[in-house]
Amino acid sequence: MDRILKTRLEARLAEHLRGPVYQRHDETEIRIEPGSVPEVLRILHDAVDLRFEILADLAGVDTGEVMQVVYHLWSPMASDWLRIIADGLSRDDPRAPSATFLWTGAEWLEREAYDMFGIVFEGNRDLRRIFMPPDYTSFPLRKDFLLPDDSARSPGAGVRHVERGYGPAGLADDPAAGIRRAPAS
Amino acid sequence: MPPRQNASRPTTTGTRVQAQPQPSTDDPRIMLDRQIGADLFEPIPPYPPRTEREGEFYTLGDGEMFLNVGPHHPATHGVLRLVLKLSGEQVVDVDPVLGYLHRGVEKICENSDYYHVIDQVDPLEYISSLFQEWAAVLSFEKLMDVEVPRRAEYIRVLSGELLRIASHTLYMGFLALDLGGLTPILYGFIERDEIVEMLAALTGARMLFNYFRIGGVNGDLNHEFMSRLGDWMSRAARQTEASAGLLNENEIFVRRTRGMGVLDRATALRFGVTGGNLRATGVPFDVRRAHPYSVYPELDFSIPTRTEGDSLARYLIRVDEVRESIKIIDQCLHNIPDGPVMAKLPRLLRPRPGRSWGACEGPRGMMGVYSISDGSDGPFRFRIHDPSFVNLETVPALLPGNLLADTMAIVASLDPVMGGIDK
Amino acid sequence: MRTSMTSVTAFVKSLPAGVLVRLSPAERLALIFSPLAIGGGVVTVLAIALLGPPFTDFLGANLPLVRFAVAASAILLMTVPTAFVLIYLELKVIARMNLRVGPNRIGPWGSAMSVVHGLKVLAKEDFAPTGADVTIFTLAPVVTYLASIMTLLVIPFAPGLIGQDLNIGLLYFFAVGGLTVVGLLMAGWSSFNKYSLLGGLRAAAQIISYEIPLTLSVVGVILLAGTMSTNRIVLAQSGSLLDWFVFRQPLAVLVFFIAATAEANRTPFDMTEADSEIVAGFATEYSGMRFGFFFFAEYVNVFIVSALAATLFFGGWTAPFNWPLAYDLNWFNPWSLGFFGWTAIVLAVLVIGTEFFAVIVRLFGGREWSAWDAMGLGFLIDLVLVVGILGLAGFIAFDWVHGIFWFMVKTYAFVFTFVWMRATLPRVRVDQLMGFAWKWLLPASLLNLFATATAVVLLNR
Amino acid sequence: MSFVPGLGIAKGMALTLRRFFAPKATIQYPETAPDVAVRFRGRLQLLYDELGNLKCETCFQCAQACPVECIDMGGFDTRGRFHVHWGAPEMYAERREESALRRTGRPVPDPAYTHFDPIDTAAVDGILEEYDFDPGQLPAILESIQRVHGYLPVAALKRVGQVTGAPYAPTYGMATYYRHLRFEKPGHTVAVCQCTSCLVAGSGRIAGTLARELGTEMGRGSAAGGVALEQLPSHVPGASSPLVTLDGKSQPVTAAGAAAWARALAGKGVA
Repeated sequence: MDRILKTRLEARLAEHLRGPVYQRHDETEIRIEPGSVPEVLRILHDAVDLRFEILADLAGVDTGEVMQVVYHLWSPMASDWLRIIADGLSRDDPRAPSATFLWTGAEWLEREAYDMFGIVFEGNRDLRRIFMPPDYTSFPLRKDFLLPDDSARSPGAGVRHVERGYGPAGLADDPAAGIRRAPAS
Repeated sequence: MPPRQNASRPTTTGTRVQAQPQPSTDDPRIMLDRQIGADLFEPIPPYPPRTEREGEFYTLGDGEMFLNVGPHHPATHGVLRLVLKLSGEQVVDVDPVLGYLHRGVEKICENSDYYHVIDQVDPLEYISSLFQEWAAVLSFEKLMDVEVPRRAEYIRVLSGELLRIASHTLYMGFLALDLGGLTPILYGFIERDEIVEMLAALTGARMLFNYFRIGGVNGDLNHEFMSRLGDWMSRAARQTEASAGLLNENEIFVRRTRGMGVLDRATALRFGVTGGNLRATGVPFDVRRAHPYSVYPELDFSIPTRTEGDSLARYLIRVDEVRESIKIIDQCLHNIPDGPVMAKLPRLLRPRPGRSWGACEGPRGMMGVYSISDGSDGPFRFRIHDPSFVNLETVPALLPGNLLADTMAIVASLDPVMGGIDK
Repeated sequence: MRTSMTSVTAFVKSLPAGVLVRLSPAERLALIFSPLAIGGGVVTVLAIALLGPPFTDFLGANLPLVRFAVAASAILLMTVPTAFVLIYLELKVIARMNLRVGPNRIGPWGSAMSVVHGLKVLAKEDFAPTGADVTIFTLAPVVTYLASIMTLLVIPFAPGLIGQDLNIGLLYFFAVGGLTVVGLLMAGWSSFNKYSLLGGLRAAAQIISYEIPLTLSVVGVILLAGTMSTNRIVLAQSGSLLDWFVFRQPLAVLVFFIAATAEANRTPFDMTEADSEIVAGFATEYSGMRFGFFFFAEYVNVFIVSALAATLFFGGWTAPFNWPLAYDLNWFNPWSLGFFGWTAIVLAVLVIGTEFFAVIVRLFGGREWSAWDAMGLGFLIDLVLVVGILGLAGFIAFDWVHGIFWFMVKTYAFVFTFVWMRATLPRVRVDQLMGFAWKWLLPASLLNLFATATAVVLLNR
Repeated sequence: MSFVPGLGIAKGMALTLRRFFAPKATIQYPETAPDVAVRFRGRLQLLYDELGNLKCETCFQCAQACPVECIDMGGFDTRGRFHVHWGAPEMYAERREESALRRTGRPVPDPAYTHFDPIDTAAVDGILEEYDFDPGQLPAILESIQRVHGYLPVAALKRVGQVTGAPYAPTYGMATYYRHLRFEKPGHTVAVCQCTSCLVAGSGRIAGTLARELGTEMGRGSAAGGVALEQLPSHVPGASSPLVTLDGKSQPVTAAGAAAWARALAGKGVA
């Protein structure tokens, strides 16, 4: 546990902390409001005595009541991993500011969090699904996700569309039946 | 999402084809059929752009064309799909499309108990699965305050470094293969096969080891493993040097990798790149030294760095790391203490509610696991951070301006493993 | 075919019942096919008797044409086994360099592997993709294949063993060889696939660029030999080892070899089918025998450029030193022995030799050899020995036998080098490839040409 | 990269040429057996002992530990009691789906129970309530259930697993471990002595007759509530031959009267 880091964090981020700085093993944890994420990250990244320059991870979390965005940072100045929990995103409309202004690499991590939890990162220029197909309708890592219900809602369920799209030659185009002949070459 | 009308063939240059409204239908499957038929010969998605960036990418400029590379291209690593926008043979822009191997491992882990998580994470980084286990185990041990016996820690380091060498030799081979060399990949596989057989004698499996346990490892060192290791150690250094000699000085190889896909230090840090790709830019970030775990503080080894940040530097970093790993294995064999290899643990693990982050240095960079416990016998949230995912993210920044011929070489020099990327 | 099968069936039906059942399978076959064979023989004899004289008259009147037709057919037929040998060589050599064993299941040491490959290619489905230009798509492999094997016409295999000794042989070689690129371009364009298109364009750019240094490097040889006929170029090098043009044109050999590698699309210049970049280049959409044509053309190309290198710079079919044992066999007239004499010799050599070696095998092999096994082995040893002695005698006595021998040794040394390079080297990039051709090879070949011309003028005149 | 152009290429060519003559790494599989490590566990197989009997005890430990839940088991356990089944549907129903459902707070469907005799779970629930749903107290819970029902119904075990979260396999394993816990309603056991003197007195014929009449086999476990036919491990000292016992008490059965006795046993309604 890095006591010096704790005092530095308390000194620098006093007005943003939503609780005491929590330390366990080699991890230091702070909780902040989602709104203050950009400011906190910028301070952590730029301050000469903090210099958290590597974004180790960005993860979404669904606790069942609220959504969180969890950042893990590493700094050569501290012997601890720093965990920042942006707590209290509403489950109905989770929105958080993007971290891409500081770490370009957060773009895909945020896309993943959006894909899995539906958290909308404001400021991410390319926030689309990354793993699931684009016509997928639900967010699989949420706690209210149930596989049979949600995957059945996908338009692709149970249809081998390529075969269906190109029926046997001689069939007229029939949009109602979804049958189309191969395009003329 | 209005479906698009059939686009004309072949490539439409100029602006995007305007979406024509079609008679709506209630059956979403029929809608999808239409959309898929629209651009069968073009990798343009059959729906309006979801983001600004997507719209910008899928609009062709003058004299440009799309080339769909993957997911079953002979040189893509796994099922990576790259949509390239080409001008002649020059890459203008690239859009990696992921998810062809997505299995939802995080969700499966959240529905498993702590013992099962370890073998669920194995197939993620299938080339170096011990490290993914290691990250998970590190995180769980912090969650449960488990003290790991020192002998177990040494065995973990020993097997981990062996697997790192295996992974790196394979990397060299694949890089050469993507540059058109047939032979290094086979030398790499021969090398790897020896190590993998050795690990099979220790762990019982050749690829998905399922060897690390919370609080130790599954099974002590045995004679078969030790004798194989001894055989291999006596010629390891010479053999790896010889195989690397096929490429290191080869003019064609050097000319094709030097100055290719240059990643500078600031960009690498902004992307969050880790592992050899970051060290090739001059940042000496290696979790084994930057945030020591296990018995690495007791071992004497150095972190090789280079400053060029190009494909050649990334390759040479791996060559140096193989040497360092052989050094570490040698020290492990000399220093390994006697004792148990498993901590005493209850059959049913129910840690107190809490959170923990465990990270270790895999062959491709930092493997991280963030786990949350709610007091039950399985993790409430299990987050896997894979280094290949972030490393692959730099591809859209590295490729533009290079030729199609270098696309796969640069991607191969980043060493992505799709099993880990797609989770 | 149908009628013959019907007549066979009728014949079988006319046999008394129960005859077929009592016979062994071989006897049944003989019974069924012997009438056919007899009938066919009668028809053939009659045809020869009636049509023979006018036909031979016609042949005798057009001897050069006949010679050309025979040579062309022989060359056409020769390409397939050549490609098989080369494919086998490549599989085996690369495997051994990769620390593998390579094909070893089909035939002795896996030598029938490439034949099986050929059969597989024949058996595969052959289709054209949607959107392809089917006519050109079908024509492209034929163009490529023919263009590459037509160049074999001017390769001198041995004294007198040349398809057609054109006095513009080299010009013909490069002109026809350059047509290959047309086939590749046709294939790339007609496949309706971007990878194919890229491959075809790369092929065009690469082959046209490397044609120039390739041709220029050869001009030095033409100056030295004073002729473009390949046969006379070889004759100009006959004599001792030092008469080979490789010692007078070392730079040209280097330029020729590199350019020939690119011309044959071999590693490290196999841009056109770079599998890690453009899948299989122009051949991406091809399958079955159409792909087989490309495949064969590639390997025949390797053989051809190797043969040309051996011809132009390494003395062709001439031996590296004067053959000391050559002597004349003219005193021996094989017809003087007569029919019975030959029969006696053949029987004596085969039977006595077989028995002799069988006895040796039984004596030294121990008890595990049964009499029949020993006989079989003895026969094999005897056969090898006889063939070896006859070959050696031919080698000593007939110049075309040792001409072919030396020619093949030299050619396959080059083939081995090509395979060896493929096993070792990575591929160069497109722009590096073109840059190398224009910035290094072209100046080098021009320099060589200039130096040769100067030397010829200064020393000879 | 050296200063001499082409030197690196030449070195590489020399290396491949050396390897051309080097010994090969290929293992020719059917001719040369692969060197498989002793610990290698890449092969799933059932082991047989030296007498040819299957060593598998149907303990479910492998099925439970299988991460991808691909092991599907069925058979008689070593005490020959009843057909048990552990397969993917039960696995999903019990552990994956339900745990996911439980966390979402939705009602849990339980198709896994349909092929077991349902019981009134109120008593089981009461017992579990008493023990605070603690899987650590399983032995006591199982004893209490047996006290109420007289045996351990499978549905009760399933219920225990469902409510406490203890997996079915360890619960079942624990219940099979303790000899006093049983899975069948207590029935009747007929034992026939097969010692030399009894065989001389006709116990072999008695055993055959009883097996035929009772519709069972020697040594085969009974269905719940039926009559089991067993072999006495040793002759009871002082008892007369042939010795046949019903629930431990010796019976006056002779070779001639065995069929009648068996019919009488069945007729008495002990079944």
